[in-house]
Amino acid sequence: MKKVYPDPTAALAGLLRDGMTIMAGGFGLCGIPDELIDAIRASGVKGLTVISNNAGIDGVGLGKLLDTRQVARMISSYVGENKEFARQYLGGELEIEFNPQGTLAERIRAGGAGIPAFFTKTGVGTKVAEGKEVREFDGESYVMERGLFADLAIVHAWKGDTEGNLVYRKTARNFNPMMATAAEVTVAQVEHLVQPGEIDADHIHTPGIFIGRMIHVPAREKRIEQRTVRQRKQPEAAAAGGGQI
Amino acid sequence: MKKVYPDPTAALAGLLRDGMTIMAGGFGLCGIPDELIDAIRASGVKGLTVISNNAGIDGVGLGKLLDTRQVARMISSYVGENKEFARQYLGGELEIEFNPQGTLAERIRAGGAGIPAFFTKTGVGTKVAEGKEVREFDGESYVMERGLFADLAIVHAWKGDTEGNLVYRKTARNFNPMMATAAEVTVAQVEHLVQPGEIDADHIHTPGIFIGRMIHVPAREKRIEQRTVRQRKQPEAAAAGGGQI
Amino acid sequence: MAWTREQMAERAARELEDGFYVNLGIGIPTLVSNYIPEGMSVQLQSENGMLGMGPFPYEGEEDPDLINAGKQTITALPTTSYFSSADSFGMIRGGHIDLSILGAMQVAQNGDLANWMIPGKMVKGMGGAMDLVAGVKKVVVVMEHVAKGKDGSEAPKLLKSCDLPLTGTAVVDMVITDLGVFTIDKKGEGGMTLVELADGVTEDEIRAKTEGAFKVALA
Amino acid sequence: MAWTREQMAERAARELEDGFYVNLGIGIPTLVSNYIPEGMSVQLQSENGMLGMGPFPYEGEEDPDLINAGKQTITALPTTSYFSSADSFGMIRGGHIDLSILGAMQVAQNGDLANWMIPGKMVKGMGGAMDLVAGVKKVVVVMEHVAKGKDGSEAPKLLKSCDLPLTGTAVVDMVITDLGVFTIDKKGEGGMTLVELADGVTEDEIRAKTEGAFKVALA
Repeated sequence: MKKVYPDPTAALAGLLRDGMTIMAGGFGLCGIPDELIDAIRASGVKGLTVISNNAGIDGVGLGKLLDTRQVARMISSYVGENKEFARQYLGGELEIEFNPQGTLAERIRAGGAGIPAFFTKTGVGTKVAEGKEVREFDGESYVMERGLFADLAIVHAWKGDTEGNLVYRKTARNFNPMMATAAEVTVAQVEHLVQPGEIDADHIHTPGIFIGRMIHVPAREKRIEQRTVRQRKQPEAAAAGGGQI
Repeated sequence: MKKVYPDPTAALAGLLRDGMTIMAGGFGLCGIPDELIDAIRASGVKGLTVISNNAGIDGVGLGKLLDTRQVARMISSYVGENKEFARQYLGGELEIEFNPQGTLAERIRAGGAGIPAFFTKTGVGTKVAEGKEVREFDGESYVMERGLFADLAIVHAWKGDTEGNLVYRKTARNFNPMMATAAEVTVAQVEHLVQPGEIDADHIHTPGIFIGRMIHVPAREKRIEQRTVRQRKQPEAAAAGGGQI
Repeated sequence: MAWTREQMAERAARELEDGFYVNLGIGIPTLVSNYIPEGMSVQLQSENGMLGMGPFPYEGEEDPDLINAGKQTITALPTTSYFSSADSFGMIRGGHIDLSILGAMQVAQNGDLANWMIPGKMVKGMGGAMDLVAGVKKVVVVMEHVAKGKDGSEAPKLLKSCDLPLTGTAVVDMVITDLGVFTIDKKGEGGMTLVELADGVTEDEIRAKTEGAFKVALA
Repeated sequence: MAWTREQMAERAARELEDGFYVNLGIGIPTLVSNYIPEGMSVQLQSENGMLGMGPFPYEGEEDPDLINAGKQTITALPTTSYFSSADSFGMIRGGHIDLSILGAMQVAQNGDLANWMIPGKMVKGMGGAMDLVAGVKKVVVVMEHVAKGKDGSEAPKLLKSCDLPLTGTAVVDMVITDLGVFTIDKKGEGGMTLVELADGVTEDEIRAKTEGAFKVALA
């Protein structure tokens, strides 16, 4: 039972078909499975439904699949930084379903955990709840949301052993762990490939059971979307920030 | 904002009252917050509803609160190894609500994550589903289960920093991480107390936000419920086992 | 000659496939791990939060923090990972475990399973059994063909319908007893089929000891 | 004189308490972290999966794997923990975050909030805003009191009811504008109350620039 494939194209062989649903990990450009996205682009598969928190930026990440019009529909929470996305969306070439970020994360987690539906406060009384069941529990209103399960998930991890046990690094974890659980087949790209036993079993974020195939992608330069720094002379400026408005 | 208390009694001061609901981590005798259980016993608080996968064994773990009749009701999945439990239950002194183990785990996780209810396949068509809503999704039947939230959760961790960031060890993790999220106040006992920064931020299982108070419990002998071993001369006997029947 | 416990476990092990993730119940199912074919990668899951379960520890090397779902001390392997009970049952409920092998009190011809309580007796609880049978891709029951009473009487355990409280409805794919092997078309209308006889066991003997209806399709 | 952005942030910082876990939106809310009182322990949450957010990195020390929810490079602290998006929003939805400070396009007198889309304009998505306002214990909006049009016109943002699509219903506890501070009894019938005036701002000026009904209870 070999999970490690020599390259992204080999790892995706036989898994791609037009009209399929693909989950892609990452938040912005952080923790995105970019080598696997490249291979999907090269495959020419089209009419895809892509579930991913964001849509990349022009020419980077999922932006690459938008450029080639391989995506028919996105399920995302925020797509702010992509001009090609806006063009296709406004032109009616691309459908988008916006989910609140936490609802999206929970829908994916539910799909992977055999939960077909759950209730959440998020979005009650807003466009998000339109057409969905709203129910009261203990005097508060909640909207019912459905689990999400894809044909294929592609994820990026920092380290992985050949059994498929994965460790993510810092905020590059984001959507990757849930997506790994919520697809017929999950393909992982790992920056560091090690042997079983080299990762402390208490530190594993994604157990190997969820990983069907994997590739080793030795470090290449990662893109930064918003490079914010402080000057050494200045007093420390704080750096809080939120995705909402 | 000091989270570290000098001893279990101090850590529980002001948190205990008759008739309250307490979640207690652990599976069997593995990863149980025994020092905190001792302090609850010493407090004399009674009429408790206790949510815990098991009920300890006679005189150990939650068994100590059964001996003193402080528990009025248990929500558990399996209580096989406790004679005093059986006596009180058959005598009508103790109520028990059995939950399938996975449903119990998910109800606690839901309670901590603001999910008031979810659907699961587990228990459909059995006693567990009686009186509950059963609904079809995509041709399969699911039963609706409610989230659980307690007044107090007590958990056991291997290591914790003074900010309350926790790491569990091996299968002593079990129910502890979800319970830490699903109570008004969570009190943790940790075997190793360290300073912030001494635990790799990628290895933290429970972020400090969930921990209201904590105590340091330097290692003492842990009880083993079923000591199973192999002989050195023999070929390796395998050791699979399941809690069901 | 009916099969021994070891032979039943050996037969159950033939349901394993390379790369499988498997949950084994206590009793005979536990013995299945002794018959994993050489060179086949099979990872055992323990529902209390572990994947990649190793053998029992050598005496003196027991770790109280490392137990299986039967609360027995065990060991880890290089492939081992640990996780919470919520994640463990997410794995189970989400259909990620390939095979569950477990014991039963009764199985009905439609795949209903009863193995957690006997009315009037002290109820210990269902533990993870209901989650396992509802969530795991393939469920194999290994059990004695009949229940033997103290008075020597024999009661069939393969029934038209279970009279004990159910653990799950239409969940069993295969039943391995000391007398033979049955498959159950739990999702369809195909019912139960006898597919193998233990050495020296006749179809007639099985028919006499089985209440549930079954077809015969011996290999 | 109306308050400056910095003064609004400083006022918002007075809602912080020792031991608070706080989520700050982008824009003015981000500035609040500059006004955390010395000696007060406040941990900042970033909804993409981090608790204990530090300042921006020094030039050359940016880490592409370490960003905040605004996708800006940031740093960690000794208290930092990382987690998945599901765990992050479990934390938010489950009511574990004490305070969320965020911007808004419109707020209604009952606490309704609109800050994610303008019909007819390109919709970028709500990101985590709906989850934050629904889940966080206390929601403080920091915004300009009126929206200024390109033609110099001014439209009130504190309304009887929002006309933009909502982010959440009855979710706002407090609104800090450049002109003053309002509290909102979002769970009850108490409505909106003006509780502070910015230096040199009069009740009349606020009344002229506010559509929503409010009581006055200046300290």
